[in-house]
Amino acid sequence: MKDVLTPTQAAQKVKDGMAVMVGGFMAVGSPNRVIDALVEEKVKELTLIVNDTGFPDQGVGKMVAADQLQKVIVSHIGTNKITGEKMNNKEIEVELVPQGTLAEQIRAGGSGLGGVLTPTGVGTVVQEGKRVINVDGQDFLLATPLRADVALLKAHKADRAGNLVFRRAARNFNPLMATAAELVIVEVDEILETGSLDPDEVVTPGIFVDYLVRGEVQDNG
Amino acid sequence: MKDVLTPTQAAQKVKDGMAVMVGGFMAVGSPNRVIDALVEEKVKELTLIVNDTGFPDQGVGKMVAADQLQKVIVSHIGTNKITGEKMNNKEIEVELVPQGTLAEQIRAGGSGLGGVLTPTGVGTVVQEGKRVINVDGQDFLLATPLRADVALLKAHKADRAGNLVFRRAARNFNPLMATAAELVIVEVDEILETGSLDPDEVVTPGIFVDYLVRGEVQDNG
Amino acid sequence: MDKQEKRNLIARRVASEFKDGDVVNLGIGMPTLVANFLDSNKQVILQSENGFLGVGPAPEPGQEDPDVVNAGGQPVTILTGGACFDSATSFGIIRGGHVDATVLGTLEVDEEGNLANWMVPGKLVPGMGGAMDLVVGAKKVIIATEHCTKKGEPKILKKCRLPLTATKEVDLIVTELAVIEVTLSGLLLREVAEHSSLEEVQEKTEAELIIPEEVGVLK
Amino acid sequence: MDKQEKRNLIARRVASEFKDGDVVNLGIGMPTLVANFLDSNKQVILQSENGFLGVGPAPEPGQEDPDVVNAGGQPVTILTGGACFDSATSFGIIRGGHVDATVLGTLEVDEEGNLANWMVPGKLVPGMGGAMDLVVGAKKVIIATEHCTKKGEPKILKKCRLPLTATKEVDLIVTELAVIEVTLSGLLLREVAEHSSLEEVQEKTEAELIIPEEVGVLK
Repeated sequence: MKDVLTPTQAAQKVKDGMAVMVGGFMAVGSPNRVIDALVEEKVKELTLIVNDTGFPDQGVGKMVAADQLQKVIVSHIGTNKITGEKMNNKEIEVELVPQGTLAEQIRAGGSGLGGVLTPTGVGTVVQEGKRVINVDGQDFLLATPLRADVALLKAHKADRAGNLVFRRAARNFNPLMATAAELVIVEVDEILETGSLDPDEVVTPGIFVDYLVRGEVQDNG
Repeated sequence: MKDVLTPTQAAQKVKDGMAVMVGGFMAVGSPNRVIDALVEEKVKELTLIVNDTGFPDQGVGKMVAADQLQKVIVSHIGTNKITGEKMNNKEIEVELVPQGTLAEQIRAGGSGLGGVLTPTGVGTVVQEGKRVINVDGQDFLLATPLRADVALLKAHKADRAGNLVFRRAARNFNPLMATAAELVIVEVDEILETGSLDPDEVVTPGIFVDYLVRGEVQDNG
Repeated sequence: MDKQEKRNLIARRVASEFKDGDVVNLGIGMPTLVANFLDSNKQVILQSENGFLGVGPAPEPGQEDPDVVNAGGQPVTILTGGACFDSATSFGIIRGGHVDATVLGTLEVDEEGNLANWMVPGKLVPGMGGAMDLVVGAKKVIIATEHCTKKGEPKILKKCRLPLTATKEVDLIVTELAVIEVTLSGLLLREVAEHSSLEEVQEKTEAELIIPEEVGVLK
Repeated sequence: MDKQEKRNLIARRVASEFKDGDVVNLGIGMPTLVANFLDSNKQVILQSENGFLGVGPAPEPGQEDPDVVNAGGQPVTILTGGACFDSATSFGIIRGGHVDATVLGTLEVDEEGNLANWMVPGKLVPGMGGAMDLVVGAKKVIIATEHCTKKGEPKILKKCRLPLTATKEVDLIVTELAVIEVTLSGLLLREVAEHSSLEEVQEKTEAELIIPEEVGVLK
């Protein structure tokens, strides 16, 4: 039985200076209510690990605009001009990572691997500062594990045991991040009784989840 | 629309000397009809990549007994004494790999990684012949990718587009192996019309699958 | 030929490259247009790197599903037989060579098959998103681009000057003027648009083109 | 004390180590017995490395599901709230530190916390299966074993002689005679069985035991 938090209670688990993973791809599959609460709580100096910085008024973009971030580890910032401006003004440090490498780094962090070797980025600026490891004549970059203090995720449904299922393209980084943070908080559209999900349909087992938050669909009344 | 083969037609795709991955864990989730046909076809000198060698009369154990294997890459042979005997008689080369490493090697082979770094086996005989890579003060073994010419798998249901779902503990290595072989043949309990599976419930997308074979459940009449 | 006609010409020609059963990833922008020209007699399966296979056309207005968007964030549909997955699986599909072709726009491409399409230092730094993985992982990399920049300068260079997306990965370049194959000996001119000429194509291309005996017509 | 009583004693004591909410993987053989002694007031979630969480008791005869077996191949059930996954995910859970405790039998264990339980060269080479990953990945490694071999020789050694499963990973050793904690300074005797004595335990243990002021009673 996982405890259900309000968005504010969830946001209060995030402390200044923490490393935070947030699910979502261009704000699809982002925990929007928790993000709104985080902005209200004015938590700051966060290191954000996220696919992209969304839009100035959507998803984690709101946290960029509210000056809550010290650093972003991210594959794309092109849809949020504010990120680029703050990067140029040295208000935010931006570490750009190829999307597939970012996914593997998070998966490695969650699954106890010391890293993975990827061909992506060889011969580009991405290679700078990375270890190059040659396997059978081919060069690969060593992508090291990423972990966070908190993961803030979005799922479609959860049961009371914390088992999660996702919907369409809203799955993206959410199941990966669920494995790679000390504390995992999941905003969900619907909370079901345990036993409502068949074990075969569960995407993220409940053991990865610490708290649930009700999303907009259930809680707009 | 994937073609549906008979077990014999499927077995005939496997040629002497090929590297073959076979799904299953102690014969649960093994493609039993295809294995029976392979034994009948007397295909030989195969390199088998599999979690375990099953039992003498179940799963890939039948291939061991029928002298079809030159080499086995495997995590466990304890339930099939014949494998151990043939290993001691130098009739089969046995490469023992920790189960989690085997899973990652197959996943790496299927996902274009040059390898993964695992802490498993450091300081044991598994380390012999492996590259040790130190990351942030900790030693890891480099596990390199595994691929095969053919993967022979078992799923619960497939649609005509080849999308697969698995059942309970019969999932095991099957989804991983589906990504890591040139030719992927899947024995299934049930073949459904395309559209019968929700995109969110598909475990292995149809693009990984080349052929389907009807399993025992449907075809025992 | 106005801008839209150019783009349609390019997209139509790119679409003709695919075989029945191909898995294709279309980049953001002009490459997305390619979907409009797919041969209905061939089954081409589109992959969207944000996490699904079986990308279908845009939904009717009012039918948009907020969870079903392509990698550019535009509402799309998922065709019957599609499948959804997480980002690690998505890039496993891409990096693992399970995508037969990717179509991308570019800022620069050169005679070695290098391309640069993800940043202009000091100006534009959107990030590479999935582009670096797609270019390294897809079996065939097709560049769909206008032949020159807005200022009329060549985009097809002897050597890329901008930071690279990947080295030696481009296979084919399709523009409104020509179809050019990247070979080990250099850029091989395959087709010239019927409204253009060998001379115009070479003039607007910085790299020297190899001209075979037979050059097809791009139309 | 017959063999079954010894095994039950060990299993009961191991079961008392778990906290509410713990995720536990029980090895094949005696460790599987631990499931019979779990405190019903605590929720302990059992993981089976062949691919699921929520291992339940053996089914009624005739109710076996061929697809629901534990890692030893025995028919079990999946409890409400369970979840199934592939082998990479299963070992991601294990290697990633998401298993709070694993319970394994052993051939040898030593004062540095090394263990050897997967092969006897020239005799028994079953393979390591999931054991090496479990021992490296689980937060707590509990060895559940009879104190001596069938021949009456110590299994708890100064230094393992058989090929290792992993180095310095064992946290706790539970036998029918004693509970021993592996510390940086050596093996710390925590409990002695009420039917045994300090002297018997030390005599049957090759490694020297550290005896604290208070030693508990194993019963």
